[in-house]
Parts: sequence; structure tokens; C-alpha cells
Amino acid sequence: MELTLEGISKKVGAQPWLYAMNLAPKRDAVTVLLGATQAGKTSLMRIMAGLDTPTQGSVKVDGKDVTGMPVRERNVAMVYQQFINYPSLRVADNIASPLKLRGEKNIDQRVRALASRLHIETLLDRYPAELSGGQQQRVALARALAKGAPLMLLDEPLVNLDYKLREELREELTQLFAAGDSTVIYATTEPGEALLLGGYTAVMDAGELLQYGPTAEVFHAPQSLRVARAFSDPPMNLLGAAAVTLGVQLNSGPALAISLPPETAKNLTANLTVGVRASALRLQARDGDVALPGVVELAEISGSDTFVHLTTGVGEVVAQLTGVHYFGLGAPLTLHLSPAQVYVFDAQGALLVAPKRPGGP
Amino acid sequence: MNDNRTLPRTLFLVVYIVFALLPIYWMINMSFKTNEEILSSFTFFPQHFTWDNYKTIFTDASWYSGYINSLIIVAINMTISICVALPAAYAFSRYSFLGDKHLFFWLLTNRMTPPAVFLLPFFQLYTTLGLMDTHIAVALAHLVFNVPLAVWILEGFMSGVPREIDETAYIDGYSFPRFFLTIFLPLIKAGVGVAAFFCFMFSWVELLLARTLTSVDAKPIVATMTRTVSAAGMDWATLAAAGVLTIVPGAIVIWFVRHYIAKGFAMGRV
Amino acid sequence: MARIDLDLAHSYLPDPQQDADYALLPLQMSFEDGGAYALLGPSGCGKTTMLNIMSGLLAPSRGSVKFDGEDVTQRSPQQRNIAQVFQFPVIYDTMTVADNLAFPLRNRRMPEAQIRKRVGEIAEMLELSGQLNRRAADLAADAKQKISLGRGLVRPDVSAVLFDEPLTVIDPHLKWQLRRKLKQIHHELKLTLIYVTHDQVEALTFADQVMVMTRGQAVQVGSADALFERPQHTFVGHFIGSPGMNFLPARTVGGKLEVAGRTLALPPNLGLPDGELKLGIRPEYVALTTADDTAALPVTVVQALDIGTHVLLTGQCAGSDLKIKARLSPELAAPQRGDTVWLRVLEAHTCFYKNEELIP
Amino acid sequence: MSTIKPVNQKAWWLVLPVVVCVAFSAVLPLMTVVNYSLQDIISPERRVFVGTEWFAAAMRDEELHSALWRQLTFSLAVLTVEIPLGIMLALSMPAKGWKASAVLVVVALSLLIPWNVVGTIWQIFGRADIGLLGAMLQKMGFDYNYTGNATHAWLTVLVMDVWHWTPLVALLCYAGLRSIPDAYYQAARIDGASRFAVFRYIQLPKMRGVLMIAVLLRFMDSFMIYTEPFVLTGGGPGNATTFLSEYLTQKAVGQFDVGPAAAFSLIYFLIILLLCFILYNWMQRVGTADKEGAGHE
Repeated sequence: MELTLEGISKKVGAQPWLYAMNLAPKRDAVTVLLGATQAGKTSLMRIMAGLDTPTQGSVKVDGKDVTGMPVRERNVAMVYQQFINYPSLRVADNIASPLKLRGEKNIDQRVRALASRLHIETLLDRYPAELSGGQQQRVALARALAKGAPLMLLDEPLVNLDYKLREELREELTQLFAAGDSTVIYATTEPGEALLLGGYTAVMDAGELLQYGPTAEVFHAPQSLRVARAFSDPPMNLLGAAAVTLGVQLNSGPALAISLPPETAKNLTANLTVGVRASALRLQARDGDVALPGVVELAEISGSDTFVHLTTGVGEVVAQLTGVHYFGLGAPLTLHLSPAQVYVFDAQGALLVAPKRPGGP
Repeated sequence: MNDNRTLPRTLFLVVYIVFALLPIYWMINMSFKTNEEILSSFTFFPQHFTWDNYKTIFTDASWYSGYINSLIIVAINMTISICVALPAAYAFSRYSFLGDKHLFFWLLTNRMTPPAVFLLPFFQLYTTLGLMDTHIAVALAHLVFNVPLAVWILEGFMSGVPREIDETAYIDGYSFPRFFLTIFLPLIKAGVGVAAFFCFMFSWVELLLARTLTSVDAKPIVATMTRTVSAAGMDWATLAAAGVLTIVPGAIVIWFVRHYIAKGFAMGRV
Repeated sequence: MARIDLDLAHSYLPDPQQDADYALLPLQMSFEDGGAYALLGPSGCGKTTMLNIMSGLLAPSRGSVKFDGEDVTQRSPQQRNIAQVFQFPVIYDTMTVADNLAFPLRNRRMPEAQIRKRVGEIAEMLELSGQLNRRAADLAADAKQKISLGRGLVRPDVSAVLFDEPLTVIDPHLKWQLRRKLKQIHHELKLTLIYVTHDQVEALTFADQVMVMTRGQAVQVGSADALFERPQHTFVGHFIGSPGMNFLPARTVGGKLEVAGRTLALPPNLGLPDGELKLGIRPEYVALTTADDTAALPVTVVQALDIGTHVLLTGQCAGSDLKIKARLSPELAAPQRGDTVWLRVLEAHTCFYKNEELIP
Repeated sequence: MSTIKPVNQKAWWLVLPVVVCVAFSAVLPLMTVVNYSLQDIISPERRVFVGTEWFAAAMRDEELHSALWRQLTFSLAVLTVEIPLGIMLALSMPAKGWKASAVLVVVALSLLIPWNVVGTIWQIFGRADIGLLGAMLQKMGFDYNYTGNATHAWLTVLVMDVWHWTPLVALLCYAGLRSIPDAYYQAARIDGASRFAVFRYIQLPKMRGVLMIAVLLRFMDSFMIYTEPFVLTGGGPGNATTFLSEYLTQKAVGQFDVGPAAAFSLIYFLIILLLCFILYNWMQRVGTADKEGAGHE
């Protein structure tokens, strides 16, 4: 289904919750709404669902304006971050309820098929309150999928689950989305989740839609500092810098050889911001690398990665190292950085230089 | 582990329970005695145990019709109160609309107004309408305090149900009435129970309006009980039996809502 | 401070019959004096039960708790002299921040001058000095939780400080700073700290020794790299790391390994017994290789996802429905969906499991 | 976020039945009261507009003044006894198990007895000839007689009210106590807090909201007390237990002084309205404070 938002904005009282925006999520694909809490993701999603009406602008489905249409008459499905099921109905009746309302056939069979796809076939006779959080959310997902709606909205559906459960369910979800033919909108606060879901990403911040595009593209080439900040975890290291003949000079730090766009390169007084992703900082030096000596504040270990917080001459930085590494608090450590892997933003926060990536544009 | 500290509390609780039950026990005790025994000897247990007082009540129309009248009044009142309060409570718990806060406050003031204030106008109003001494008159009069109460209690229970459930239902395609009856009502049935219970209770116990608006045909038991002086003096035994019988329905109902009673009181602020 | 020895089991049922009836299966465990420990596991694994048994809020249905060799099983938290910090901030609403911090000390009748000094130190450490005279109820959730932490740490003579998921209410971007504080405090105060969490980062970052639990059972106790490199139990392999370890059912026959219909050459002197087992390899160690590699499997690419820092490849082993994940460097050209690639699964980090336990 | 209620003016349709109902049974009568309070009704055909005269008369009424004083003294006495007693009762009630249910039902029982039966129970219980209480006191040497002695009558009404309504305070406090998360008690045990410290620093602050409600409710309800003293003492002996509602009823129904009674009703109503306003604002404040403070959900 083709969903188009044209000039959507939302005010509550005098306070703007959403600033005017246009968005046409890619048809029959997953679009992730990425942004911190209060970024406006839920407000936007409620407008898409028809639960709220926008203050201005229109919502179109397959070219038809549906802005004022009550939610009952739209064909959408929604999953919330709280585990929302009908507490007085058994799991099977919960999943069946949208089908029953449309008087469809083979309900039993379809409920069973869906339940087994979400691994809850043994729970069909129970009530939602008797299930664990993960199981409850599976029931909610099954009910949403039962409808087979061409537009499926998920508002941080995994946020209230343990991380391992989240991982499992997320993977199942990506498979379900890949198999289906609905337009899926998925809100999350976690950049990592957006990347794992793939598809398309719309980055939101403080009620504004900042950038929309294929997820990997938005990640690798954020148009602005705000997008870069919103779409990085651990946070992108942002270092103050100035343009010099060679490239950029980090404030109270080394210079990096980067070819800046000609207009910037001419203006040698320009205030720039250099963005370095945590994963771009390495322990081993390679040719052409710049060294950043510092002192370890903390090494956070996730198993697969170690996140080192470091105080250096250019400020606090975070590095992401693969595997388990131990560093004592206060231990000296030098990290290395390739100038080819940094982002440069101008004083207004617009992207000037992004790292080249293999296979990328 | 801290037996030495819980002991005084248990003791206090026991003393209070004795204080709470003793007067009630005394009335029950008396209801099984004869008037002669009540007036002549002073005993903790009936010496001449008798059901006569209850028999009197169940056979004498002037007594038992009082109960029937009370039940009719309460039933009408309860039904109307719950039926009008349900949609209103839903509106208050789910939407904001022009003047909602003022309206809620105004409803509340009616709960808090002394029935004595309404005594005179009710008398006039129902006389004019020709409704004096009918069940409906008392039932309607009791709406003054029961409707706000029911709205208040139900609103409290409804606010405990996440609004996302309503939205999910609308998204699934439920119409409002169907959603309300098949999904929402079962979720707040405890609230409906508690609200009905309090409507029952307050209508059942109210004396002033009930006595003023009725004379014979619709006279409820509470009013009947205020006139028990016969030629032979006070008929204490029958009065006690009548009193015991008024407690019974409340005691039965309270058992069913015992899990919610504390919550109901906290929420209903009755 | 004390060394804590546990030798116990716990069930919330009066008459437990089978393993599933136990919240904690019989276990023995020692916590060294001055160590930093974490209990890690999914919700319902028994970690909070264990914490409450240590603190004395709960008595084990069987066995004993010893502090420095002395049996304290029947003693109250006060008598054990233990401090505990809960998941949600517990503060005394009507008191100031300073009074909150001083509360455990006043209850133990410490001289007022000493209390003031101690409260000052702790407030300094937790960066609460500026708010000491404010009413605790007026502060934000993370400041409140810092007060709870402070009340746990304020007593200088505690046997141990127990934390029950203390960072749940803290904003994600503030978490690492509090983790650092806790680590620093451990360094400075040399207290025995025991930390319960379901978050691997929290556990591995905080503790020297992590105890991984599932279904009332402690499956491994070890350092972060031991848990990552040599998981003693398949659950550990699955739970630690994202994504978790790949497990492939395999069979050894006379020094050869059969996996997914292929026979791989095993390195000599591994000493694996013949029979059914599971091969475990972390996605981080799975490498792209060529068809002539005798330690590799052919795999059809189901998905190759650019996750920014890496390419996450999900493949299906040829001729079976086994899935395998690999975390590949972003600098290599990523395979495309539908390609067939060779993935090396036998190398130094490969582990083998029989009945879910590591074959040493 | 969706925590703010959506604006929907159609919701008025849902409230309409209530408005109609209450308007019929409250607004209409109230208008009548206002109407009466401004007129002298000599006969159904002859009415004279008297302005604020009835109000002025009510304000000057000596009997009304003494009824008001009696009322205030009584209400304050009720609070002084019932609030501490209710707190103590709530603290000593068991928290769970069948005992909790049983105690809850026993404690709540007196609230559910028709008010006139409450009067009857105490009428029977207190009489020196046939009542347990009266007879006991007589035996112990007190010349107790609530029908003859004004002080005794007043005290009996007070004890009856305590018996009748302390459970309300207790139940409110009990609900407040049950909403305190276990972690608070555990933390207190770990901090080595004494029983009193737990009460002073955890239970009392957490009960603040419900206690405030209990105080205002008990004050207002005792301000409207009618049925129980009416049955027990009929307002006597003399005027010792004639409280405001009783006085008003005597005037309106007994003497049929419609005008003064109406004026008095309105004054009474305004006093209640003021109290009600304070209560409502209080609860709104406590409600929002509780929500902010909870943070657990």
C-alpha cells in the first residue's frame, strides 16, 4: 500500500508536537522511525493510523485522502510498546478477534497457523495475564498480523523485553516482514535496532523529520550533525576543528589530511565539527593514521564488543573494539584514527565529508 | 521474628473487633428473645430462644412490604444509576471536552450536599408531579447522590484500563457499542460491582428522603422501623429482628466484593 | 566486609518434587571478600531470589549462608550488616538528601560528627554535594536512585553491598557514567559488591566474576573473556554476545567431524569422544574462506545486513535448514543475498558441547 | 506521547444522561429552594417577595447559632478520635491471607448497616434497662442515662459515630498502606530502621494523600449527620444533640417554615460547597503529586 503524508503537522494547544513534514514510506517495505523519546514518533504514527488527526496536512492511501477517516474504517494494524491484548479473551480469541469481526472463514485454522509462526501454539487456551511479557507481545503481534492489513504500525514493540528476547523476536519480525506484503512502520529509539531491521529509516528529532532514505545510506551519509547524533550508538565522537590547508586541524589536537569541498577549503577560519564513529577508533595503527593518546575512564564490555571511554587531548571519546578487552580505570591508552574514516560538518551542522565505504557510492 | 512487636497490634485489633461486633451481637441476641425476657432478665444468650420475632416480620404485611418496597426502590435506583453512569464515566476517563472539569466538580457537589437541603423542594416537586408515595419518587430522589458516586467509582476503575486497549479494538474494527459491551465491560466488572454495591447501600440506608416522600404504599423498611411503638410500649424484640434483617443483604454483598472494598472506598471516597 | 559462602537450594513451594519446582537448584558458591560480582540471567532465572537470600530478606528452604565461615542463615539483614539497593529508587520522601544518606548511620547510633563526615564523602563521590539540603522527593528519578545507591554505600563496615538491577530507571546516556562511578567506588572502598542484572553489558563491565544463571541454576562463573571465549554451557554461549554463539549439531567418527552433511577434518589432539555433539562458534570468529578450506561449510546467503560497524551475514548451510551467522568486517565486499559462500567454522575458538556442557 | 486525553466534544453525548438525571433531581429542586428563600408563602395563592429577609433572619437565629456550634464541636471531636484510631486500626490489620479478608469484612461491616439501624443498635445497646453497655456502666457505678443526661447523650452519639465511621478512615489508610511497594519495607529493614521510623518516614508520608481525604470526608459527613442521632436521641434531651440537619428538618417538615428553612438550606449548602471545593482541589493536587512521585510504571 502506498502511504503518503503531505505537509503533516500537529499542535497540542499552542505547543507544536510535529513540524510540517512530508513522508512517503517505501511501499511494502519496512520504514524505521528513529529518534529519542519525545521526538514525535508516536504522534506521527498515531496520525498514520488515524487515531489522531493532524493539525494541518493530509494523509493519503494509494492516492486517496483519508485524513478524517475514522480508524475503524481504515485497514491498519498496530502494536504498542505496552503488551496490549484483550484481557478477558483467551489467546486464541484474541488473535481471532479481527477475523471474527470481518466474518471470515477458516478462522480456527488461520489462528493456529499464525500462532505456530510466532511459537505460541501451546498457549492458545490461556489468558494474556498468565503469559510472560515476551509471550504477551507475541500474541499482540499475532493479532496484528491476523488482520493482514496493508499498513502495519509498531511502536517500540520490543522495548519492554529483556535484550536476548528482543534479539530473538526482532529476528523473527524481520523474517515476517520480508515474507509479507505490507508497508511496515516501526518506531524505535535504538540506532542498532534500525540497522538490524534494514529497510528504510526516517530520522526524527524534536518533532522534525530530518532525513529519510535506505537505512544503510542514512547511517553512512547523515545529512547533518543532528542526524549523525541521532543515528549512532555509542554516540558519535564530535570534535571541534578548523579548516587548514592540509585538511582539518582538531582543536588542541593533530591535523587530519582530508580533502574538503573547495568553498570550505578556501575559508581557513571556518569552525568545523569532526565526527568519528566509535568503531573507527582502533588499537593498532595503520599507515596514515593519527594517534589520539588518552586515559581510560571506563571499559564497558558487552562480550562481542568493548566500549572504551577515554579522556584525550581533544576531549572525551568512545571507542568500540571487537571482543573482550580489559583496561584499568585511569590506564593510559592510545587509539588510532584514519582520516579517511571521519565525517566533517560545517558550522551549521551540514555534512561536508563522509567516509568512503566499500561497495557504497 | 518480631512476635514481641506484633503482639500489641494483634491485641489492639482484637479489642477493636470486639468493640465493633458487640453492639451488633447484642441486637442479634435480642432478636431471638421475647419482649418479656428482654425487659425482665439480662442475659448474653437467649434463655427462651424464639423465631417469633422473625415470623412476625415475615407474616405481617406492614413489615415485610417494607422490605419489598426497599428492594424495589433500590433496584430501580441501582439500574438507573449504573446505566447513566457508565457512558459518562467512560467520557470522563477517556476524553477531555469543554467544561469536563467543572461538570465533574458539579456532580461531586451533589454527592456532598446534605439530603436535608433537598427535602423541601422534593416534597413540593413530587407532590406537583403526583409521584408522592411511589417507588419511583424515592428512587429518583436517591439519584442525587448515587449517580455522582457511581460516575466517580467507575471513572476510577476505567482509568486503570490502558487507553491502548480501546484503540486496538477500534483498529481491529470493533464498533463502540460492541467494544464497550464485549471487551470493556468485562474488564471493569469489578468496578461495576463496587459501584452497584455502593448504590445499593446508600439507597438502602437513606432515611430522610425516603420517609418524607412516602406514606403507605412505597414505604421502605427504614421508615417502617422508626414507628414501632405499639400500645404495649416499645416492641424491642421485633425491632431488633428487623434490624438484623436489614444488615443481612449488606453482609452478603460485602462478601462478594471484599477484594475490592478497600480499593472501592479509596476510590469512591464515600 | 566478609567472605560469603552459599550452599543452599530454594523453592517457594512447600514440597518441591522436580527441578522445575525450585527457584534455585542446589548450588555452592563463594564470594571473596572485596570482590565485584555479578549475577546475570534472564528474568525468572533465580538471581533476585539468590540476592534476597544473601541479604536475609528471604530464608533458603534448604542449606546455609555463611559470612566469614559463620552461619548466618537465620539472621536478619540488620544482623548480617548488609546493604541492598533496589531496582526502583527507594527514598524517604519527607527527608532531605543528607538525612536520607545519614538514615542507616543514625539507626546504628553513629556519632553525629562522624555521620556528617561520611555523608559528605559519599555525596562527593556520587556528585550529590550540591543537593544535600534539598528535599529528596523533589529530585529526578536518576538523582533519587543515586540517593538509594548512596544509602547502600554509606555504611563503612558493611559485609557486602547488593544491587538489584539498580540502573533500570537511569537514562541510557547517563548509564555509563554511573557504571564508572560504581567501578571507581569499588576501587576506593574495597567493598564486596554483588550486582544482579539481565543486561550483559552491565554485568561484564561491572564485575570481575560473573555468574550466569538460567532456570534456577548457575551454569558458569567466570571473567568476561572466559564467558565469551570458552562458554561452559550452551546457554552462556547463547546469552552472552549479540548475536549469540552459533550451535551446529555434529557427529565425530574416528577423528572426523560430520556437520550438515559434510565431513570436516578435525585438528589432531583435540581428544573429542566419538558420537553426537554440538559445535559452537561465535559469529565474530566465523570467517569467509574458499572452497578448498577443509574446515569450511558452503552456505547460501539468506541476508547480508550492513549494521554500520559490521556486515551481519545470515546463511543457510547447504542441504539442511541449519542457520549460521557471521559478523564480517565492513571493509570486505559484502556477499549478496542468494550467493553461496564458504564459511570457516573450525578454528582455535571453536568449542564443542555434549549435553549442553563444554567438552574440555 | 499519548498520555494526554484526546479532545472530543462528542463525549458530551455520553455525559448527557447523567446531566439530565442530576439536573432533574438536583438543579430543579435547588431552584425551588432559591425561589422559596426569597418569598413569604402565606397560602398557595398569596406569595410576597421578601428579598433577603429570610437570610437575615436565619443569620440572627439564636437556635441556629447554637446548633452550628454544637455541630462544629461534634465534628472536631469526631476527627480527633477517628483519625488516630483509624490509622492504628489500619496498621494492625493483617496484609494478606484469609485473615485479611475476614478482618476486612468485619471492619467494614458497620459501614454497611443502614444508618437508622445504627441508631437502633446503639439505642438498644446503650439503654440502662436492656442494653449491655448501659447495664455494664450502671453496674460499674456510673449513673449513665443517655435519654436524660445531655452530656451522656452527646458522648453516646460520639461513640456511635466512632463505631460507625472509624472503619472508613481505617479502610482508606489500609488502601494507602497496601500501595506502598515492598521495596520500601525491605530497604528500611536493611537500613536498620525501627518500627517507629518505618511509620514516621515511610507509612505516614505515603498515607498523606488518603489521610487528607479521610479528614475532609469525615468532617463533611459528620457535618451532615442526621439519621443516627435522630433515631438514638431525637435531638434531645433538650437540644443537646440537635445538629444542623436535624434542626433544618424540624423547621422544614415539622414547623413548615418554608421561607426560613429554604434560606437556611442555601446557607448550609454554601458551607458544604466551600468544603467540597477545598476537598476537590486537594485531591487533584494529591493525585498529580502521587502520579509524579510514583515513577514505577
